[in-house]
Amino acid sequence: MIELIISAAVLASMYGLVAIGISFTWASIGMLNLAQGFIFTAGGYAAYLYAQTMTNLGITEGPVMSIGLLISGMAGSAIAGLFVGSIAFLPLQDRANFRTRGLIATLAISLIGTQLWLIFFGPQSKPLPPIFGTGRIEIGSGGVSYSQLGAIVIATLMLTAVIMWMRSSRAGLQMRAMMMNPLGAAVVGVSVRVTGMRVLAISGALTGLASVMLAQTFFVSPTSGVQPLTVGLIISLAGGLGSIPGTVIAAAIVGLAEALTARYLAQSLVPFVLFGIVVLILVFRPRGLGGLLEDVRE
Amino acid sequence: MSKTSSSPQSKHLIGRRAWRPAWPARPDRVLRRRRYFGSKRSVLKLSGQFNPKTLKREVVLTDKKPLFWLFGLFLLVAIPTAVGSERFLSLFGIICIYAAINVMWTLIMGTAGLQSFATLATVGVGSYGAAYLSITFGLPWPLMLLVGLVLGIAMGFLISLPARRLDGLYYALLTLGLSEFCRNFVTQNEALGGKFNGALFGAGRIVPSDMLTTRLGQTLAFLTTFVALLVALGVFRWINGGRIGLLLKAASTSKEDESFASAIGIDWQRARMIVFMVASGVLGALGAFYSTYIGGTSLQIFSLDLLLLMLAMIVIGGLGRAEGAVIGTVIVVGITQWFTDWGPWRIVLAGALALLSVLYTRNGLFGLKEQMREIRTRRQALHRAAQTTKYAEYLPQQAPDIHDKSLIAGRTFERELREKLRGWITPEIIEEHRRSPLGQHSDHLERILNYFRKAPIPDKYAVYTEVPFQSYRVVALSGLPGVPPRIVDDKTYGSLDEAYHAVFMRRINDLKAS
Amino acid sequence: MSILKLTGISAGYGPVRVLHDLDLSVEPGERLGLVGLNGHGKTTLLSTIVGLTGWQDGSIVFEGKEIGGRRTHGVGRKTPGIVRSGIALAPQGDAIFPGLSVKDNLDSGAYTSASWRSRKRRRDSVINVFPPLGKLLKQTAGTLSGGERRMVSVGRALMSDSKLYLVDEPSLGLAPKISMGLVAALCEIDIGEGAMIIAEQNLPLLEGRVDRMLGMHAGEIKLDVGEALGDVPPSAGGMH
Amino acid sequence: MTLLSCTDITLELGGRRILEGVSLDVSKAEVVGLAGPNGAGKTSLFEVLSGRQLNHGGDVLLNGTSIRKLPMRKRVELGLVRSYQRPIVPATLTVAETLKAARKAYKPYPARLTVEWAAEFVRMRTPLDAPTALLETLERRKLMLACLLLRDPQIVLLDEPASGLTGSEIDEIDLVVRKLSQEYGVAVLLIEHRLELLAMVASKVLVLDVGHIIAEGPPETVFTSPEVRAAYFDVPINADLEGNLVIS
Repeated sequence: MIELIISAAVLASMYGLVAIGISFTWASIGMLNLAQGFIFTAGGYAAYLYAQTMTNLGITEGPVMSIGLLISGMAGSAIAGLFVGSIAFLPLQDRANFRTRGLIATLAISLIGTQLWLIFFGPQSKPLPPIFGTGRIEIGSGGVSYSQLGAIVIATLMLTAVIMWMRSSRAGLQMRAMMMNPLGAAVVGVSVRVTGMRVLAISGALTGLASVMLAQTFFVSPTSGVQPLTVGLIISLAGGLGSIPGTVIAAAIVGLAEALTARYLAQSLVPFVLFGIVVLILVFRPRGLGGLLEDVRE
Repeated sequence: MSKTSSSPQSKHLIGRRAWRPAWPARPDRVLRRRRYFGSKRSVLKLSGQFNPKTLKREVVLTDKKPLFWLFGLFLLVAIPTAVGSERFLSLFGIICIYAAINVMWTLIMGTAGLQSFATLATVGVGSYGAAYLSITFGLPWPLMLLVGLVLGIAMGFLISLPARRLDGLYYALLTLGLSEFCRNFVTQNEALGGKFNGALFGAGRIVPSDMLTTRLGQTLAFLTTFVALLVALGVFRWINGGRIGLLLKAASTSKEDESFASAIGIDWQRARMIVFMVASGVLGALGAFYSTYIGGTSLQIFSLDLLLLMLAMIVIGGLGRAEGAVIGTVIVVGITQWFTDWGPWRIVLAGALALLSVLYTRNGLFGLKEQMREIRTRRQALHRAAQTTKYAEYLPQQAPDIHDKSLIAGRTFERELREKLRGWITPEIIEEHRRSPLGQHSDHLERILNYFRKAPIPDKYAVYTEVPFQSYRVVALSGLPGVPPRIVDDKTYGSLDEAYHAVFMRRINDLKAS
Repeated sequence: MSILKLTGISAGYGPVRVLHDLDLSVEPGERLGLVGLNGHGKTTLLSTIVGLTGWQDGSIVFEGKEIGGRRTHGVGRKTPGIVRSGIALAPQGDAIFPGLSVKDNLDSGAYTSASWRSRKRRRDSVINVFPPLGKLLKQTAGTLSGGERRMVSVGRALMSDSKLYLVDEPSLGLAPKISMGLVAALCEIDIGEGAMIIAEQNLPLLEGRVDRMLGMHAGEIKLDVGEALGDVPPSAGGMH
Repeated sequence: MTLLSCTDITLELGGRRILEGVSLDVSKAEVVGLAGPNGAGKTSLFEVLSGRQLNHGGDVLLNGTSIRKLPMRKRVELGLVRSYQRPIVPATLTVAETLKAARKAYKPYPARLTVEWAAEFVRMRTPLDAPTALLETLERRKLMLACLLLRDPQIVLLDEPASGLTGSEIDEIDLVVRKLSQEYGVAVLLIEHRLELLAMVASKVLVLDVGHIIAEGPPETVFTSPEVRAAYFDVPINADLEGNLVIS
């Protein structure tokens, strides 16, 4: 039972990180970032390169390795986010039909990106060294491994920090303002371009964090971004694009559903269950669980 | 004014001024027109115009598209048939099938305005359904096509259900997941070839498989794909150019358009659904056709990469246009199927092309012409704005569009005249007019008055006698029959001369302001 | 030296040219009324100053710094920079943030770090000007009535330490009673060495309250206000 | 004879009461004015009457039968049409195509000559091949009116038809409204801020404030009633020479 909850929580926190990135990007700059899968893999490969370099220098574990892995993954994804932004956001931002164009541009980037990883890193999966060690804490009948615990704790900390920062700081207020009314934001001195790039970097960093931690179990491969992207999309849809509480709840539901299905039915049924859940939610709430923002934006 | 009641408000009341019908002798109307047999659509769009220089009527071909289409389709069928190598024929066969699918997708995304990514899912369902039935029950190919059509319509119905409730983007993402869902379904299902990684073999073919080794058979197979493309284009033209297409064009670009459409009674949601179902039916049939073409089907049809590539095709050609879908397909399929030895780089190239067209063109290749024209007009406009006075009465941006240059000349003359007259307005002239509004005047004043006299009637000032010899007021004529002049201010004048002078002063003010 | 100097300004949207070669200068400490009928370019003039028009040409010198120039695309791209240099705009309609609370809406107006630090004091002084906002601080701005929204929008512009305040149609769509109050409050604010431009269609609202009135007619500045209004009483709209 | 009537309309949006107990009757060939400060619920009442907003309390009757549940386009087919406050026209069509779309919106299609009649009726002065997106406000409104009128409606709801227009342009719209009611017997329900326009054309005026009707009757009595002045026109009223009302 505990193992079930733990694995649900791990999945929920990982997917939640990706989904919040997607949701956040959509809400503030109106661009649906379908290159999030590419950004995800970029973080994984950055961490892999870091691990390679460190191993060559003779360091295979310890805090330098762990923290370095996390930071390099986040940095890699943030840079990839900025890259996506400079291609798909900056040139298109004040053009007609930005939403559709942005969607297509990010799709094209993800198409190209996958092939580029294939060219440079080959089709094999790359493992990462463990970040949190290999130990395990026994609780009652079940137990929780360090990596699971670490993933949950770090994801929660990061999310809380980002949300707190959004709530209280001036930059956060500016981002929220831009979500509501881009013209009004421009009038109060918020630069859409600067803030947009900032948002892309932050959501990239969150995705990179998820990437490094998921790579502990699933490794890094050119197509490893597809699954998180799909699930992230499903969660941000079900949660209502742009709503942080909605996304968190949806992440919890989806994580639980995936863990339950994988345990009691079959791993292969997971996509069906997830798809069913999102269809159900959207049938009853066409704007997702917390999606009031769409109304507000228009 | 209901239709049934014999209401007295019918349009043909006695005493109502008859509205004027347009006479056929207008130069911009073309009298003779060839039409497609059995329809009201004309073959070539001709238009008449009046040439102000030669004073002659000219008939010009306004729309050269049908000619380009004819030429392009001829090339598409002639090149592979003439070359006749197997690789060429199969390449063009694939191009035709993909182009047909893309044309239908364009119908959904462009005409219906539904951002649906479930195209390949529909094709796949048609393909798998037809192939499965053909393998299991030995269905002949015409029945396979029928099955595909039915499955496609059913699929279209199912997918269109959430479209009524969901917002554009949510709908797009939901349908994006659908082909992934279908792929999973097929891999889980043993009957559908889950064991062979989703591949089905041995479905019925249009061209018997023993003929396919000969050049004739290969050419025939290619020709069937070409016919499929023609059918798709025909459906596209039938819907997009017809009533439904027009209604949807009035409704589908924005929320405001939707409000307008419902205000004039257009049931755009129903129209959208009809288009969606028709397109889905054709897509299903195309799927079944694909099965008959390759004699089976495979999982590749549901892959996300293929969907992205097809999106790239549409984007490169230009969203919402049939010609864009076809040309985009030729380019992308040409790259990815012909240069197979480039490995992943050809996908990168296709993606880069799509990215470039999103970044730098307004609407793909076929939007380029319009875009170039706009850039040119803007440059011309800026150039003309520099030489200010010549086009002064028109916005410099308008000037290139005005066909009759004599209008520009006339307006320019008017402006120069006004400038000259404005220079003549002095206190002495005004004083002269105040002393004697009527009678002999100095030359300058007379010319100014002449200019005022020939002013157009709407908003022209006039004197209104309230009480003869006692009170007069200044009014402005409306210029419309039935609309009384409006009183300009609340001043009354004791004598006619004073009123004349007041009118003169108003006109002087207007002249100064213009 | 004048605080704002426009020379040869033309601006418009797409093929439409709204402003024709106009000149204007605003002196420090001045409250300027800009009067004209709908569609004659008042809003466009204010938008031009902060760079929100489709295209524009001509020089805009604000406190000795050039912020205008020729621009044919990138609507609003320069706006944040211009706004930060000390021009506050309360735009026509309600460009408020409907999902944020009134407090956050006001705070968002304090966009320089100095004004952000003193935002509490500034908020209080805005509430002094518009007392009804005091009770509404926690409420979501989207649920406010038209008049309250306008107060938030104007109040937000007052939160910054700007040199030049641009207020666009404070009376638009408001009942006369409310717009009177709003304009009266605007005209009592201490602007010190700064300046304020109020664009307004309703002439009597501004009469006697502002230092100088200019008329706008067909995209040009007219000194004679009556002429700009086409000699028609402002609210009569020509119906006699 | 009552053509359109609504009884006891209540409407709540997002927890706010927009309309409360609004009732009104419009007879054939009558021009009824609807005035009131912004946010009083005038446009919301139109949304209810035209069927864009179906979640409301109360009943709407057209010719004595309830149309409460009918969506907008069904009401259009019954002869109840409306215009919008913003001068909206399709973004991608030309004038001729817009008129054609209106003609072919549903069966039976009116004759093509009807379109020319409607365009003539509203005095459209635009070339038929001009893109609608480039039209000016007056022409946009006229195009919308032409599209509405070519189906011979029984009642037209006009939402601030004069907003964004200037003197002589308002005259034109005013003329169309008069001709509609006086010559063709079409009932008109008119939202208007400018009271002098209402005073000129309307036979009855209703004043809304915060979702309630606070006054109803002929314009002269309504505009001078102290209640209305207290709630809405808290500014001096002076009558000009013709006895028309000018708020200054």
